[in-house]
Amino acid sequence: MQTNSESRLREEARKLLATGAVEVVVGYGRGHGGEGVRPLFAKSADEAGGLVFNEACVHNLATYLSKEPCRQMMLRGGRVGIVAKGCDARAIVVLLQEGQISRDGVHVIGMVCEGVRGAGAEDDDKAFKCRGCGVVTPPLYDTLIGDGDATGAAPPEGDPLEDVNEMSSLPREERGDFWREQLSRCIKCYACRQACPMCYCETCITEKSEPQWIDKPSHPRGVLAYHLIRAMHLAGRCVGCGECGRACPMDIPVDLISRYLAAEVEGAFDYRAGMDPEATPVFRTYGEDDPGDFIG
Amino acid sequence: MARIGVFVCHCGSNIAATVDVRAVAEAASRFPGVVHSVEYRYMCSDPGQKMIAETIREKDLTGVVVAACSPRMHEPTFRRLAEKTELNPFLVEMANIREHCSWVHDDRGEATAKAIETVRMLVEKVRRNSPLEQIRVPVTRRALVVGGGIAGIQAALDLVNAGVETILIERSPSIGGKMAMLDETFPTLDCSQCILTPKMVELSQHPLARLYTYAELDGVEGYVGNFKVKVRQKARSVDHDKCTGCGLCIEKCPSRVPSEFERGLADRKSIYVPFPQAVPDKPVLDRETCIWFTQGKCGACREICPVEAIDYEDADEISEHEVGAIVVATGYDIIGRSLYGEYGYGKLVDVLDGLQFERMCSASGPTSGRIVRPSDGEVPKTVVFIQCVGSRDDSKGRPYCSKICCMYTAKHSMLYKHKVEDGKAYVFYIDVRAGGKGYEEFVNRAVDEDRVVYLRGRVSRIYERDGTLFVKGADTLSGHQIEIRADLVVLASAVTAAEGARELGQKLRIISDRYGFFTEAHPKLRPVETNTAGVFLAGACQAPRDIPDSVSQASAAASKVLGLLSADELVREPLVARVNEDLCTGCFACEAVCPYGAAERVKREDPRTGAEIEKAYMNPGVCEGCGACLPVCRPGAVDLMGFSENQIYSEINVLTESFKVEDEAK
Amino acid sequence: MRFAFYPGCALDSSAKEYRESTEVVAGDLGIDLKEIPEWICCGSTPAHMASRLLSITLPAYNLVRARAMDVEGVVVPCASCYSRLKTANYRIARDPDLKEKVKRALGEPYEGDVPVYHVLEVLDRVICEGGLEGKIRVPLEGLRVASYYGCLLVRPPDITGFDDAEDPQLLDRVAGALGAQPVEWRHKVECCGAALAFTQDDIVLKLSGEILEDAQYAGAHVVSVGCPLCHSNLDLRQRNIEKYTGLNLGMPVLYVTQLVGLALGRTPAELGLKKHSINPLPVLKRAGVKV
Amino acid sequence: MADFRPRIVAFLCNWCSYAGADLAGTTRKKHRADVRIIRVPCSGRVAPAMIVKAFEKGADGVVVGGCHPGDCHYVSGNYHARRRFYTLRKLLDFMGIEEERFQVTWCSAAEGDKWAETVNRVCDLVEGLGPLTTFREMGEAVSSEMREIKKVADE
Repeated sequence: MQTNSESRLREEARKLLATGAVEVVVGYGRGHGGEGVRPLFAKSADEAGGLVFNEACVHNLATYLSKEPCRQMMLRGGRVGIVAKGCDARAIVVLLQEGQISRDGVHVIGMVCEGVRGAGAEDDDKAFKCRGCGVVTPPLYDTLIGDGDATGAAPPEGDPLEDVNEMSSLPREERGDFWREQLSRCIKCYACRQACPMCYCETCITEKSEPQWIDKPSHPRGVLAYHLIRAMHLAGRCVGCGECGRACPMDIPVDLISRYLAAEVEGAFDYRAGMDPEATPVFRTYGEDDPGDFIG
Repeated sequence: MARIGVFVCHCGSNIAATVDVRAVAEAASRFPGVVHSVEYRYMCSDPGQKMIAETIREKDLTGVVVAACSPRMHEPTFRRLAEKTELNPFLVEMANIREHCSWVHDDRGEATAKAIETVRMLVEKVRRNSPLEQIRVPVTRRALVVGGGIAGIQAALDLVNAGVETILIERSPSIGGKMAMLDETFPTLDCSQCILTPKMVELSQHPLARLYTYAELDGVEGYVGNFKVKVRQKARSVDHDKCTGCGLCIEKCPSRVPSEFERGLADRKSIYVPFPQAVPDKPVLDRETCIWFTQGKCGACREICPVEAIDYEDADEISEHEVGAIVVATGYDIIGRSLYGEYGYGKLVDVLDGLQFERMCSASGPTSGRIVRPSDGEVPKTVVFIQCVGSRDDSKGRPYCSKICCMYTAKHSMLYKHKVEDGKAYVFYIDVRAGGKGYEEFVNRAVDEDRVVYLRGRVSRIYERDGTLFVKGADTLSGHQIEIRADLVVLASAVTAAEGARELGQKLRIISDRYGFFTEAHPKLRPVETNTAGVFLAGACQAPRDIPDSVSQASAAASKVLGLLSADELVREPLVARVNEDLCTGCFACEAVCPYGAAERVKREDPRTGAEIEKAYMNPGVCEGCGACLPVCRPGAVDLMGFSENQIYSEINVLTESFKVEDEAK
Repeated sequence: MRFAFYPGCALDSSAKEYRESTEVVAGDLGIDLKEIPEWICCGSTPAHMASRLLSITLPAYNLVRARAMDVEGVVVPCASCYSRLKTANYRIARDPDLKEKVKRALGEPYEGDVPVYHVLEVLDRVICEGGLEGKIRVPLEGLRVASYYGCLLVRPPDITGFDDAEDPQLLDRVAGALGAQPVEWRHKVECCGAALAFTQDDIVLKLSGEILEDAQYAGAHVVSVGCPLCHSNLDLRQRNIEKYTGLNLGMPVLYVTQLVGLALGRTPAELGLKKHSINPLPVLKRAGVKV
Repeated sequence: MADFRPRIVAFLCNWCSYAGADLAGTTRKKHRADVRIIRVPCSGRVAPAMIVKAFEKGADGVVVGGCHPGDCHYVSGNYHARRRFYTLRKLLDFMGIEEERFQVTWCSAAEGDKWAETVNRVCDLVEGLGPLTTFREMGEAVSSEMREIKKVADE
């Protein structure tokens, strides 16, 4: 099925670029030596021919929207086309909510997606985030591409929170040990931050030295603080695309933390990030009957 | 280079008894940046203060920590002292070693250790204090009063008489409000009109007063001292500059509609002046009912008008004004009779509400003061007054007491007895609440002198037969069911928030309670202020109020305004949020969480593209310094003066450093 | 429409005709009524004087039985039963402790969630859904009806939620739909004295007297009711009322189901009209109703 | 752990809790001396980073005190804070850090007793939990792989 939507995607991209409706289409192209896929910035109708869409398209391209050069392009009044799966589109919604992009600055080519392959291209099983995915059809798009009746498509079986729940079910000590071991590998390369579409601050709090809430030196000190504060900064904003985990060169499952917190936030405040551009982000408001039993 | 002075207070024995003050001073002397550290019996005493002042000068200190009582106690004292010595007051901090230390601990060792750490924290903090200047906001010396009832009139009069130009807007065609409808007022029974109209006239003729009647508040921008308000002058279709108020148009107008002012007991014309003493005494044309506007013909008023003042093309006009303060005095309404089926759903013509009865008693009213039955014009020989209709009634009405009904019902029953000597008056009540000067006596007069029969109980049903009203109720004191055959029934309907109050509140960014009454900043200590600086409350828009309360509250609000406008500049504590635009991402989480609307959007040029982008700006005139915007600002672009990131960080840091020292000791 | 039917004691004794007419009419209008097997007394007035728990458990017992019948809800002809059943639901749904107690008393849990309807509510629904169309053989044209609701149907409003507590319209609507002419009167929801008939009948005679008198004053031919107790107070005791008040009434009191039955062309016999102490037939004839 | 004395940092809002702590003093409500108080304008000013930092720097427990719901001097600061704190506690727990170490209390200016009790309660509670070592361990922690990497680097 992918092939069919792939051709329709190219066609759509060509049209958009040919008519000048957009200056660039951010999508997926064939990877080096035909291996897998990599982000492709198609600036012309011909380049649009190189666009692909298949099970390897795990990247969340929304990351590029709030960063250079797309940001500049949009500020100059240009329009950016972007290929977005459900999860990617959720990220775009958050960017809209937070005023990082303007609605008419983007043309979202929404892809009906039945799941993509997880990190490590050789295994064939779907990424965790795809299991029981709630957004087979993107919550936001200008063009929707998907075979036949979108609603017919179904996400892979399974519980997206399986790994999270596994972790939560462990005794607290074991969780502590797990993270101690995992985070001890962290080299503060901040790849997780760079990969995250929600981390668009030009100067991140981690760069701040007056005061220095997060110790910067390449030393394990400050690692836990970094990951805690990162998680809090993503709470109620993380769309669970898992890019942070995928980006980690030390294979630390950082996405586990933000996906866990996203689930907790949804449970407590009935808010799921990136579903509705009109919704008030969960930490910009409050409920008088929010849970408060923990307060003495 | 920091030059900090530490002054440790004994507070007599209050501190010294539990804390080794000498040890504290001694330890403090070794803290980085500390150039002077002493202890003394009473730092707040004159000699104490003199000592501090001299030290500041001699050692020219860049910061002071007074280790003594709670800053909530003496911070102002020592900051004032600093000011006198040309040390910026915000370079003074207090270490609370009394309330938080000596008074709550027994162990001298522990208390001393804690005192030392506390001082250490404050020293670190003060090292990062920056001199702050009081924020001076220019003040527009002009006030706006919303609502032209007695509260609004009184507030406006106090203001103009104090020399403050005041704009008053009233949505009906005349000022006067509910009080203008009243006949006589409790507890003195003096004529409402007689005491009100002089005030109306005085205001309308005052050179500093600008009246906008038949007008509404369209929008409010800005902040305390600097509001920009839009006033919508609804189209009157009558040019008041030309109009002489001769009234010919009113005579000629063929269209009659029930008069709001007479509460439906009489008609008015479509072009009308609501009541004889109206201010201004010039008509407006009600387009809802005017034949010209509804059927496109007639035009009688335009033909008859000798000065061509009638203008069917007249349109709403919006004028903008700058004001420094706003007084809200939008008054109240009363609950609809249609709510009470047992009292005939408002279909029984001889069942009146309190205001209708007032109009009936009024010499200038529809019956020229004769009390008659609307159904047949007969003089009622038996009148039943029912209190708490909709008040203290959770199920259908309001749970609160409407406060004024007990008194005006007593008044009504009296007025009736005075006009109909042989008449019988019954009052059904739950309690009689007559708190107020001369109030209890007033009610007693009704009972003792005017022989009004008070029955404790509710009325379960009123039905009409052959022109007689059958009033069935319980007398809970005698425990009997009673049925009274009455000619007229008067309901003391609950006082409710004025229609549209909530919407107005949103425009003004002030809070309404669940019933639509405006919420004061503090129920006891700030009763006429709101949570929005520069906006004040007067009268029944805040809660049910009688005339004396409304008037005194109006004067209170006016004096608050005068205080605010007394200086050309408004001085505010500089402990406010500031934005580092280089870090701001323009996500405006701050805007969402700021309870004061201090976070504004300012246009900036994007350095790379030259495109226009938005950054956050915290308006120091509005910011109250709560710091809610800091935690939601991920890049830390916002900071809070006086409780800055650096200051708090350093407090945490130094505190926990001392933990490490302990660790190493182990 | 499938309902469980809870007749209540009165319909097996003093108000047989109410039961008969209800069943006949239900049949004609395709309302499927299944009597609750082994139903017991709802407790009526005495139970809640004796024990709160009892007064809730008795109705709950019946409602639990109804629950097992896969029906829309329970239909009750008697206003008093209606009030008790509704009250049970209301209290159980709001009071966990009580729910627990009732559970222990019944030996099974009950959530207070079986819907309870008065016959009138069902009739009104059928009529609103056009269930009468083409079924009216004898339009009650010319018949002026005073619709009497009494207390228990409408009060307390929070519990019964029956129409408008102060000025209910259901009965009037039904009467209107039958071609009859509802009269405007003032005693729709006044109390008839109810069970005081057995202890302080002077109260009943006074209160019921006022009701009948007002109906007469309003020009009604008949009073229609939806409660056996009201019926016996207004009909059975009417002679005493006349003695006590010196009024001359002769005001027939019909169950709403009887009125519907007449319109559907049922005979007085089928509807038990003869059981009334004030014979309605002459009045009906006078009003021009062909019976 | 006999000689373990918990070190606890408290952030108290100026209007309610700080004044409440003052009242505890004025009314001489004795309580444990293991808490160090940092004054903030409002519980809504307290950012997760502040709490995390306190832990990282060696605090065994953190208390935030704010006005009761509806009483916030700044209208809604404590409500916003409550959402954040709820989330932060969940996070701490997930990361294997006892969320009990982070306590929140609504304490009004009239509740001197409550503040004294809170101090004792939290101190006992944290004492029971023992010192918070996670951050310091993390500080020194060097994983097996890192050791490998170091070795290679050294050679």
